[in-house]
This record gives sequence, structure tokens and C-alpha cells, in this order.
Amino acid sequence: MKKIIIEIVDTIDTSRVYSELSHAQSGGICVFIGSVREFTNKEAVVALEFETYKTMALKEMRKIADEAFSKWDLNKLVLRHATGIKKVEEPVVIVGASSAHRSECFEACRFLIDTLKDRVPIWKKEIFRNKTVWVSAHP
Amino acid sequence: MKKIIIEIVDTIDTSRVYSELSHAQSGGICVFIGSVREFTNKEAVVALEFETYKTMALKEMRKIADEAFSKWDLNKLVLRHATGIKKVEEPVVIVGASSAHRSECFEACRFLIDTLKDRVPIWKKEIFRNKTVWVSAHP
Amino acid sequence: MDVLLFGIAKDIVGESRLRLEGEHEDLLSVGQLKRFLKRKFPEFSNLSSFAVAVNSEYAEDDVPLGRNDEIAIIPPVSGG
Amino acid sequence: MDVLLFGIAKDIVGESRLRLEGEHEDLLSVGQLKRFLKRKFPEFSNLSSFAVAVNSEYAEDDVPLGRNDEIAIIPPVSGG
Repeated sequence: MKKIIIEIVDTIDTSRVYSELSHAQSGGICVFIGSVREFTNKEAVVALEFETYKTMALKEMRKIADEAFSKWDLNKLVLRHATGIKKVEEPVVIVGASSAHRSECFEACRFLIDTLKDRVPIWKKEIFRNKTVWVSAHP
Repeated sequence: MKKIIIEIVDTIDTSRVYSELSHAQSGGICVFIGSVREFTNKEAVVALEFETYKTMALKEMRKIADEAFSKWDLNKLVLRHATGIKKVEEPVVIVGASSAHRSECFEACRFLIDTLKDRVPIWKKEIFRNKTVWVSAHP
Repeated sequence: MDVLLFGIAKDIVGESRLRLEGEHEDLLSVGQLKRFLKRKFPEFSNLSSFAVAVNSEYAEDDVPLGRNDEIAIIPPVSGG
Repeated sequence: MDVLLFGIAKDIVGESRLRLEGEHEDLLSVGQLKRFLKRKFPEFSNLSSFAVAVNSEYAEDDVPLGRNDEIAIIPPVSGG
């Protein structure tokens, strides 16, 4: 019955995450969506470009999912990241969990995004009007 | 630019919450969906029935939204509850917040659902095969 | 004075609106209304708690009741 | 031995795959590969950090490198 969806995709369809996480034994679903925002330190971002080491990224996402299932009592889980160029307001990542009670899905959802950002081999390049910057590359 | 959506509806359309919360200055969106789950203390729930004191419920939801905006740096916020009979897996409540950074939207989203459950005049009746029970009515 | 009833309060009283006519003279505050309800419908004493709303705002026991106020009984809420 | 390059590592080296031919004999571990890269491309020393993956798993400095392993340079990740 437990179900994990892990994907790296070109475009994230935010409308289907509810049906992906819906489960007869789940009273709570928590979803986090990360999207491109216009300003980074006062400079206007034109777009973000995401690059990934796909085989490894999927493996790491799988480990994060397994860890979440071992830490919390969850029924379903989604980890989906986009690659390529994303413009302002476009979704770049969606993670979510469903559980009987709400504490578990909130805690798991926060863990999913924090750990994904920490570990999964995906790189983000900020595209400004006059330059591009690989995020976090330099101290 | 700040936008608050507060509604009591017959049916919750989970697919449109992303576009409702999407905002050029938001890098993070956190959404919680509460749905009907099959088992409550081992007894099979056939459905839940929600009743509301609508004028007051909308007022209380508005206060919760204002409180969230004063506590966290948010761009948009949704508080939507359903009324009537809801079957297993059907969504009954959806709350969400969007903010520049993810901590704010997670904390605000948790606050929205916790405070809604605590204060908003909505009542839930559990419909079992042989009886009905108003949740939390008795000690 | 009309009192709106919701959830289990509606089941206890058997209707969704309680019309208080002659009795009204004594019910000058939220506290008095609560005591009146517990006397007239002992089932109210078995609830976890119940609040009163005056003009769709939660009201403490010392809030006065006026003839034109919208008054409602708020049994323990359980939304979400 | 081929080394896959991503993100800023690809920009530093100027290609997405670094072919190491004669030099390979000395590169027996992850640690040796890291030192080699920093020597050959000094820009690597300016990064916040960088890791090496062997067969798509993060690998510590003492992990040995084999001719048939898939080796990749993992500069600081920034997904999400």
C-alpha cells in the first residue's frame, strides 16, 4: 500500500500532487513547492537553470524517502525535481507526504526538502541580466 | 500585492491552490490538506459531516490570516474549509502560505491549520455504520 | 431573544434556533445564558466545554446580551 | 578513467567529461583525484567544497578508484 514517487522531470504539474498523496488511511497531506522568485539579494533574477546528475540524484532521493519512512509513520510520499531553465513563479521542486495525523506529514515534508537541498546532486545557476552564478559554489 | 483567500465551500478543488499561492517574490509554498481517513480508533468511518456557523467561521479565519501575516513575512495565504458530507479520501480543509524563504511558509501553514482546528466554529460528525458522533463534544 | 444552535447543541435542544420569550428578562449576560441552558438542558453539562458567541465573536461570561444581538452556542469545535 | 563534471566543475574544466589517460596510474583513491584536480585546475580550491561520487554514491577520500567505476565531481549542490 505504501507508495513512493520519485522523479526528475522537465516540467512540474502541481495539480496532480493531491491525487498522488491521497490515501484512505491519511488524514493529513503536507506539500512543499519551491519556485523561482524574482529577487535574490536585490538583483533581479531572469531565470534559474537546473542541472542534475540524474542517476545519482534519483538514488539520493530514494534514500531520503526511505529515511523519511523509517522516521515517521507515512502512507505516501512524493519527491519531484525539475531540470532546465525555469522562469519566475515556475515550480522547480515539489515534495510531499501523507500520514494519518498532521504532525508526521509536516515534519516529514520539511525533512524531505531540507535533506534534498543538502544532498541531492542538483545544481542551480542564477541567470541575471549580465551574468550567471552557480548558487553556493563559492564561500 | 498581498492576497488572502478565505472560503467555506461545498467542494475543495485541490488543483488550483498552487496558482492561488504562486507569487513572484515567493520561493516557497507550503500547503496542508486535511482529508477523511477510513479508521478512527479502529472503527470504520463511512463519512464525515461538517457543519459551520458561516459568518463567524469566516471572521475567525480572517483573524487567523491577519495573525499569520503579522507573525511571518508572507506573500499569500489560503484558508478554505468544506461543509457537508465528505467520504473517505475527500479533502475537507486546505490551508497554505507562500513566502520568500521556506521556514516562514512551513511555520505559517502549521499555525493556520492548528489555529483553525482550535478556534473556527466548524463541527465534524463522524458517521459510522450504526451511529454518529460529534467529534470532541464530550470529554 | 433567539439563540443559534450548532453541532451537538442543536441535537441537545432538538432545533437549530432556540426562541427565548418570557425568560429573556433574566438573561442579561453570557454567564446567565450558560447557566440557564445547563438548567434547562442538563446534557450541556456533559459537554467538554461550550462557548457563546455574541454577534459572531467569542464572548466571555460577563458580556451583556442585548435583544438585537446575534447569539450562538458554540460547542467544542472540530473542524479540519 | 573518465570523470563526469557538473555545475561549476564543468565550467572550470571546460567540458562535461574529463578523460584521464597517462595520469591515471597515480589516481588510486578519491583523495588523490581531488588533489590532482586542485593542482591541475586551481579554481577547484576556491569552491566552498567539492565531493566525489563513485558509482553514483558519495565517496570519502580513502575510497579506491577502479578503471570501470563511474566517477563524478560533485560541486556544492543547490537544488530546490
